[in-house]
Amino acid sequence: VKKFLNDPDDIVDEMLDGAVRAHGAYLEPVPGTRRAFMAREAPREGKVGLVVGGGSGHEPCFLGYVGPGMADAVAVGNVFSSPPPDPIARAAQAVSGGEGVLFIYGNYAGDTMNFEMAAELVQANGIPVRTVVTTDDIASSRAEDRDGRRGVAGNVLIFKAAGAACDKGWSLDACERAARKANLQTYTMGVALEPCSMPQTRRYNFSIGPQDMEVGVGIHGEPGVAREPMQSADAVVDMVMNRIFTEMPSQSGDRVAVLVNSFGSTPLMELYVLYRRVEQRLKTKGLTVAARWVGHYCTSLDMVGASISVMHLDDELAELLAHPCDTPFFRVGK
Amino acid sequence: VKKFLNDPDDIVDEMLDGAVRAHGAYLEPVPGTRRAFMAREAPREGKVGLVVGGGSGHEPCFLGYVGPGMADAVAVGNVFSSPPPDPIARAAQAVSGGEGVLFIYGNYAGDTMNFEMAAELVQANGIPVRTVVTTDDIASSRAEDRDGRRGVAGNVLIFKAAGAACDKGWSLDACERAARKANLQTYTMGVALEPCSMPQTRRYNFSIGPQDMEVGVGIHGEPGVAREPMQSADAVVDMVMNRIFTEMPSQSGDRVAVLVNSFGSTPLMELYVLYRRVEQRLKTKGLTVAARWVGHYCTSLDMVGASISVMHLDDELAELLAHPCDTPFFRVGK
Amino acid sequence: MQSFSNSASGAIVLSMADRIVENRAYLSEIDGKIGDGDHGVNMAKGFGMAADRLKDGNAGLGEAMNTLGDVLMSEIGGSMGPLYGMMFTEFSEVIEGKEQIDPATFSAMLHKGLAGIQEVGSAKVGDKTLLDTFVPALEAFDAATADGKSFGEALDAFSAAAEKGRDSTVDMVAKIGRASRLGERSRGVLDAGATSCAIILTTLAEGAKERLAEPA
Amino acid sequence: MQSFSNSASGAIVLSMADRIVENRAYLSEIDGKIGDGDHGVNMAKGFGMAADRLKDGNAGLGEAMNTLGDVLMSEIGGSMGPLYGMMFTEFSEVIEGKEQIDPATFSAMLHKGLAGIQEVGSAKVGDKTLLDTFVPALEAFDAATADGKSFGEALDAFSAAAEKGRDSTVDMVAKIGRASRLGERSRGVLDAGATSCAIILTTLAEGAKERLAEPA
Ligand SMILES: Nc1ncnc2c1ncn2[C@@H]1O[C@H](COP(=O)(O)OP(=O)(O)O)[C@@H](O)[C@H]1O
Ligand SMILES: Nc1ncnc2c1ncn2[C@@H]1O[C@H](COP(=O)(O)OP(=O)(O)O)[C@@H](O)[C@H]1O
Ligand SMILES: [Mg+2]
Ligand SMILES: [Mg+2]
Ligand SMILES: [Mg+2]
Ligand SMILES: [Mg+2]
Repeated sequence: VKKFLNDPDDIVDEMLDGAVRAHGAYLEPVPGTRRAFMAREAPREGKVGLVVGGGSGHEPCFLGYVGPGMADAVAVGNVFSSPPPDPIARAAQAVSGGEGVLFIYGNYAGDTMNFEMAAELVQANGIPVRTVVTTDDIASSRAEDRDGRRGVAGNVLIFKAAGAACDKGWSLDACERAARKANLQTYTMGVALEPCSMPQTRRYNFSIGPQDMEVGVGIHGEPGVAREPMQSADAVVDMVMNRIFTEMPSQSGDRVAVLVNSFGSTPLMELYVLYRRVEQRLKTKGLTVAARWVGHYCTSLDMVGASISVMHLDDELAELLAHPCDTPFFRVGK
Repeated sequence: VKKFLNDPDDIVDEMLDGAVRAHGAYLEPVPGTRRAFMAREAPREGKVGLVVGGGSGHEPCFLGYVGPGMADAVAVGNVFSSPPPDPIARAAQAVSGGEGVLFIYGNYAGDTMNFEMAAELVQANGIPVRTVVTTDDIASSRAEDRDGRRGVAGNVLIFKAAGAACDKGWSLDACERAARKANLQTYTMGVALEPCSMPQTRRYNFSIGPQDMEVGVGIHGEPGVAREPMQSADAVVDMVMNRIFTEMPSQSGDRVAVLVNSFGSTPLMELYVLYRRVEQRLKTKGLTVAARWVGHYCTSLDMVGASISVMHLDDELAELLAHPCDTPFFRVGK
Repeated sequence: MQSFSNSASGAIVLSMADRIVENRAYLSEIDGKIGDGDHGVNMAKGFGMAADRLKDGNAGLGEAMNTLGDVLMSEIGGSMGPLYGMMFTEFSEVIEGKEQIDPATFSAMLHKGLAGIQEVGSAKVGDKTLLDTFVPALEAFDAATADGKSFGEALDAFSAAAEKGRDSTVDMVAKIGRASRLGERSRGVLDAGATSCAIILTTLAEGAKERLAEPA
Repeated sequence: MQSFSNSASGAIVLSMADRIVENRAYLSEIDGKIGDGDHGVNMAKGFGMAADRLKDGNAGLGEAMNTLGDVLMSEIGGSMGPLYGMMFTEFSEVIEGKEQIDPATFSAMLHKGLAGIQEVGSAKVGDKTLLDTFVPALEAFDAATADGKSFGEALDAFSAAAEKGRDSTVDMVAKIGRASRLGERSRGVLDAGATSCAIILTTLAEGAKERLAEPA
């Protein structure tokens, strides 16, 4: 698999160098580390600081969501690997505005260990830290084991809601509560048509047959929960939406936000075809799409595939999603 | 090649249906056709209307650039095929604000024929039309044959500049002049690592050897002007930038705008690696990057590859690029 | 001199559509080598739509060509919409109102179609386009009739020249259109438009030949 | 009872790094089957960086393990940074200050390391993780010494159990970490962490064995 690469061992550093040059209007390095970046406006006195992060390879996640109204800082790991505690802790310290810091990251063994260690370091310095671990991937385990599920593209909507809560000056308690609710009310499922290839190996991790797709994939190029014969776009959406409807306790008249996300190599053209059917299915259920995003939001390197996320809105979440924000890859309002 | 598809013959209609649902806040169908869309704010009395368009398969080009400060309407063709005259003409009529209409599209036989016919229809109704055909692809023919070159990703920067001129209420003459200058001062070159596959055939048009790349490719999945052995990211950027520097009569202290664009399947991670080197090379020349965009802006279905566009700015172009605009995939300022 | 009936020949356009639709994948494959791979898909879409509109009706050749020209021009876009759209519209204008089509009418139709194509595009013979099929075919037809050949023989010459013209594009370097950006790399493959044009013209000739009759 | 010198054994960590770097592609390949394919790359990065820092110095084993633990913990992230970082940090704490490492110290080191790993993660034997290598190896070592086996024999038992433990993961269904989401589909392949852990432990045992000597 061919890629635009120099020394593969430098990929993350070079990417970050390029990203900071490209998005310098939004973010700057956190002092003392090359693996954390903070919003130019952070810290803001009296505001809870929002720190997100995870491995790289998911661009524009997580770096692209730093800016007013969304994340205050991001810690970036190697490809598909959580950042170590140090950049996370430095990021938290850098964006603390006196009201504590909220960590949000996906539910993976590595992220949990590193963010927990970082939280201890930060709390030892007298800064209160709360953590919300995202678990929106409904394919990744049974509903009774919600806490064991992965955090995937729904992350972006959860960051948005939490970022708005922080931006409104809510207390650490209130911000944590809002983020936790946003997570619990977000349902994602992904389908891959082809696997991804890591920059260092430039080979596919595994292969999917020419007539097959992987259902219930995460955002790290791993196989999904099942391999199934390839189906039409509408049939794929129906399968995902049926699954989401089983999990989401909605009523006609309720509002939702939708994210149709490319894993990297699925083009916008196909995402629109998927979105069309998603909206049809939601409308048939009497649900209103109050906000929607279609594009490359949380990728898995060059994986071919897409995920659909639905956030079930109440008044509070609707208001949080509509709150203005301005980051390199996510903007709302003026 | 697997894709999220229903009946491949419906791909463009289904995509447009999804896109209009997704971006309904920005655009709506032009009455009387399913293949043209106009900004919700258009027409604006006393403002030149900007109509852009071309084949589909380049998403978010062209549809994603409709909105205040950029295009007033877009006409959309089949995959890699210019729209016919009718939707173009209807779009122009719908967004005419009494000051005439400016057409901007890439220099291809099909687009030229269809847009020219549309211009005749529109002018027959008493609406003055001016046309600027983009020719930013420096690989596509010799410098003496600038008019014979293709219009590629630089389109986006040219639309931006022209959209700003229209938004400022400039005359049709002035808007045309600004667009023409923007085109002449924009230099693009693309490199493909893998070809694209059409939705209807789901096969690659041609193949690029495992150790090779195609240099000087356009945005329609055609082979480039030369096949060369694969090189490092920095070497690829150097090759492109050297070629741009030969064409662009710049001096130390000059300002440029940069667009690093994915052809579809090249992820943001790699684009940042490319951008890093682009900026290094520009800085070494004493050039200042006044504005930059890195991402999926003008794609070629699922092609693996990227293009680099540099617009050489004078005060006027710098001001036009900095002018606010708000479209689904391009926003500036507040 | 032989001729064929306009009103009884609308089905020739349906045959053309069949042949184009059959060759959809092939035409796109050729276009993909040095172009953008859409030729077969777009042609099949346009000809298929026209055939759908004509299927249940009872259109003559002129009317059917007019419908086809309209559909191509208004629905297809790309290069082929205007070029073939104009060609068929011009064809239909010449034969409209004529009940019988004789060699002179046939030739006039071809000339008017060529003028239409050249008005929209501006290619010349040798540029590696559909003109490299069309122009030699037209010239062969005129030469045959000037030589006193029958309408049927002239149609055979027409078809043979179209196919030869199509094949001549293999060795050409494209001078216009998308493939022209490839320079020398465009040599060695058929031109997609020249290939579809040969399909159109030979189907037209075949249909005409089958319907030839001495004037009553 | 035999023992080996702490101060003269820093190079064992360099050997570990060599073995991990050699197996970079292999470890990533295994991880790619049911995980995310980064294991070899990250391990090689961490062990390679530690080796660079140690190369020209003259660190003993305790010091070298401390450096390795620090590098893993502060630079690597992922699951391995904290887990192996903690393991080596705990190893080094036990042997630091001890000039000779005898079987009792070696065993104490392993137990402290295990406690560290389990403090950070919360896996158990049978979850298809590196613990399925580590725990049987530790148990085999303790059993051998309890049986009155020599240090060298106990190290052999330790290595053999590590490899057997590693292989035992093939038939397991993952209960923790990334692969656990695959359920039954995670059966049939080696666990990546169990594989790297076997490399680390057998290299440690080999290095220790080479340096064994009767007390002077
Ligand atoms: N100006 C022209 N005159 C005649 N034929 C042309 C001209 N430009 C292009 N062509 C023909 O169009 C064909 C390509 O058609 P098609 O693939 O449908 O359109 P596009 O090039 O817009 O994708 C070429 O093979 C060539 O024969
Ligand atoms: N809680 C845990 N305790 C022990 N080992 C674990 C635990 N979680 C994961 N592992 C080990 O980590 C290995 C994966 O490491 P690596 O691929 O580097 O990290 P990641 O899973 O974050 O990508 C697994 O093969 C498993 O052996
Ligand atoms: Mg990982
Ligand atoms: Mg085309
Ligand atoms: Mg074509
Ligand atoms: Mg891994």
